Amino acid sequence: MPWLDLLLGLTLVVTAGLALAARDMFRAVVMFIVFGLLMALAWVRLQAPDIALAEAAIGAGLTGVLLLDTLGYLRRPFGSRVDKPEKHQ
Amino acid sequence: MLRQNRLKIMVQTGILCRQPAVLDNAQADWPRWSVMAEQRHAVDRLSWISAYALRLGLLLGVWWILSGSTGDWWFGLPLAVFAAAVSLWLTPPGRFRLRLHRMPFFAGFFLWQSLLAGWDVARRTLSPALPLRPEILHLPVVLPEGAPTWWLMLVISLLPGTLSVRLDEERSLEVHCLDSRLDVPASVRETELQIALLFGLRISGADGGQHS
Amino acid sequence: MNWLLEVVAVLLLVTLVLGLIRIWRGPTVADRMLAAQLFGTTGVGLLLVLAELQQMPALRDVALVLALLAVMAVLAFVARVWRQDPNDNHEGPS
Amino acid sequence: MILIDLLQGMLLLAGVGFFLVGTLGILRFPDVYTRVHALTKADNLGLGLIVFGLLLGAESVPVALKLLLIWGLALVASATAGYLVARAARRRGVKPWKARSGGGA
Amino acid sequence: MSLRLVSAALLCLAVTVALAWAVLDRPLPEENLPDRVSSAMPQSGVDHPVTAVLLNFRSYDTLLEIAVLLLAVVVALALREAQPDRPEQMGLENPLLRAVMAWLLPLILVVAGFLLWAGSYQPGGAFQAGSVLAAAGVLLRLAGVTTAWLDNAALMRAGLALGLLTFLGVGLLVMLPGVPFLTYPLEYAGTLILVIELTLTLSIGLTLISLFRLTPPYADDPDEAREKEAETP
Amino acid sequence: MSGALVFAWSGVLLFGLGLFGFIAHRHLLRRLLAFNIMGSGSFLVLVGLAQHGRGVDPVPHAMVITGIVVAVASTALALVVFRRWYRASGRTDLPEDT
Repeated sequence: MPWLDLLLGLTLVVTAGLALAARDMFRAVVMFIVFGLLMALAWVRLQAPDIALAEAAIGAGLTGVLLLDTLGYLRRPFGSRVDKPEKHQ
Repeated sequence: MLRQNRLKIMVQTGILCRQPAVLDNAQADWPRWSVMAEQRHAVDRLSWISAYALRLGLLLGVWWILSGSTGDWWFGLPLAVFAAAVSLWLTPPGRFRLRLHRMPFFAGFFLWQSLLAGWDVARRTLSPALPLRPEILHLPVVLPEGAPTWWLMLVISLLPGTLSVRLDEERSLEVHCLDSRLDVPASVRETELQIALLFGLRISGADGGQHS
Repeated sequence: MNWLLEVVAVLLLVTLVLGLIRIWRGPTVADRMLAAQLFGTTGVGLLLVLAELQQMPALRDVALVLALLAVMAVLAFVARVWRQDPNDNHEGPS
Repeated sequence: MILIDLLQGMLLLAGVGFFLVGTLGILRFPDVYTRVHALTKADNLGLGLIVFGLLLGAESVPVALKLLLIWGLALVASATAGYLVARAARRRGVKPWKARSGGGA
Repeated sequence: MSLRLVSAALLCLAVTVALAWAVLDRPLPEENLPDRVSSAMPQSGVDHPVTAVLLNFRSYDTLLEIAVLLLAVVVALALREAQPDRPEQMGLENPLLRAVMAWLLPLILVVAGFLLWAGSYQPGGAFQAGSVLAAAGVLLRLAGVTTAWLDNAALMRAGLALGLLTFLGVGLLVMLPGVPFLTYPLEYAGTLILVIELTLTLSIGLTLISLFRLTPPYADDPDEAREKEAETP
Repeated sequence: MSGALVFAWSGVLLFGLGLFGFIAHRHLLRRLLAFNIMGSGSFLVLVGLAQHGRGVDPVPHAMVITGIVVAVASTALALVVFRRWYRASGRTDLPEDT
């Protein structure tokens, strides 16, 4: 039993770390989407299927779409006022 | 059961039929195929009702599956009625009907082919030389526009070594294949025939003799 | 039978971890997105195995929801991020 | 009974094997298009084998049908996703990878 | 490594260690909540403990959370960038995608309904069903289906407020016989909870959809809009 | 070490990581990610600890479900505000940070 939990917990932390450490914003967002999916699995292992359901719909679905959508918005420069978004770390 | 010399797919689409339109897709390395599409004159009320009934039935089936056959139709029935209405709003009844009794044959074909597909990818991945020779082919689609074409494009992506990339205005399908040494056109053609059968499109040979 | 299901679950998780490499390495944004899609499919498989292992039929509903919404992220990516855009030179390795 | 268990175990392990192969494919294949191949074929077969493995132990008909429904949905999802990505890549002019002369065979 | 980063790292380390110490210490509370919940289950009107907690035992919390959601939408509405739906901005116009969506969306609706209905005896409920419903709306929008019906402001606002109002209304209604706020009579509890959950699902779904919709795909820079107008014949 | 405790510990680590990211990053979108990770960490601690103490406990489950929904709503709201800010100023961070 604990093998699965240990591996899952470790992967969770690593994924979160990668999402925060990624230099490329897109990489960070995809890592975060994956993090949401792993959270759903963690809830499953914690015997909480209710939360897993909510997390599967929201963490792996909606949040990712919202973030990707915002990335698309940032990618599209408008006018000359805009600083390149990627330069600000 | 299916022979290479079966060269025509005749589309028969329902109640109100007009004169058949013959589309030809001739290419040098491609046997002459043609589709006889008998266009339905208009989508009539009967087809709306039958499409609604079909979708409602399928959604009720899904409800039965989901609720574990416990029943409780007082919630599921209104829900399915509503969802089927939404489905009609999204896509009005098309010209083609799935023939449900053909489904087992198609499923058999599909399962066997996807087994081959997985095996093919596994072989290529695990071989140290990575034997890939990708190429993009342009293949004319014989199936009529609408549901059969969508089925073809989705199914092709799951078959050995092929991936549909896009369909252009001349109804030529761009297929990305993993290995140009395979006879991709033949397998796509076979898939088209299977889908034609699934939709109950009548297939006829070059001689005009009809099989079904 | 349970030990087998457990082995299967651990192996599926290992597959997920391997998939992280592709997300990290890229090189194009589409590759990262594909790997995320892979996570969805593997996650569905893992949930189904766990449903059997933990005797929780409700997990099949979780897998169902995951499978239903699996297209969403890729669709958002294709529709909103990776459109044809001459200003966007995010093609190469990053 | 033992025979069914054996079959179930073999199906499950084969499924996991295809998942592993799919991930390896995603790692080893050279460009976006070929990686979509790995995604749509090996992984779907892997999920399919796992579904059929679990099907053998399913307690009732609705449960079995639900498993099949999930597989079907996953198939549609990855075929659609693969098509969308391949199409977007093509429209943006991503060139397919070509085997170097003599290589690949 | 700036001083800022080092001090941030030290601070976070301190917080993490403090949290870790709390995890190591983990005093058990006096009250045994799982036991209390399971002993009160017969009075809840539903068979699934999580739903019972959400909509009966701790319904105050849920009520306030719905109010928070409504507040978020109201703020987002006030801040939105005025931008009409233009087809080329909404999503991907692709016939294959449309065909897939035509089958997928009714299925999603049925699954959302199932989750709502299942909430009374197994995992599921208004929050899950609402988010699946919202996902359906988002998919619709990404697939380029027009969602102009969401622009009907009066209908939209009614839908957004419906959940909270029903919740409050039911809570007040049960006060008539003289019981406290949100204490459902046992014989009606199941029905009342289902009614509340139904409206909550709609409202949560609409809330999340409109939060997505209020973020237009592109900045509506006036110059760019003019350029776009010029491009398209 | 039981499974629940493993996740409680992961939650602690996630909380620390998220907090650090929240302080260290200047890009507002990254801060949002960090904040969400922090939230997930605290949810894990909540459920993991409760479960390690007395087994499956529906009360924290219910709290976390509403928490997740409120978190996504607040993320969406933050994104609306963020876009507004980006449009008004053309930058993705706050001026007082730099």
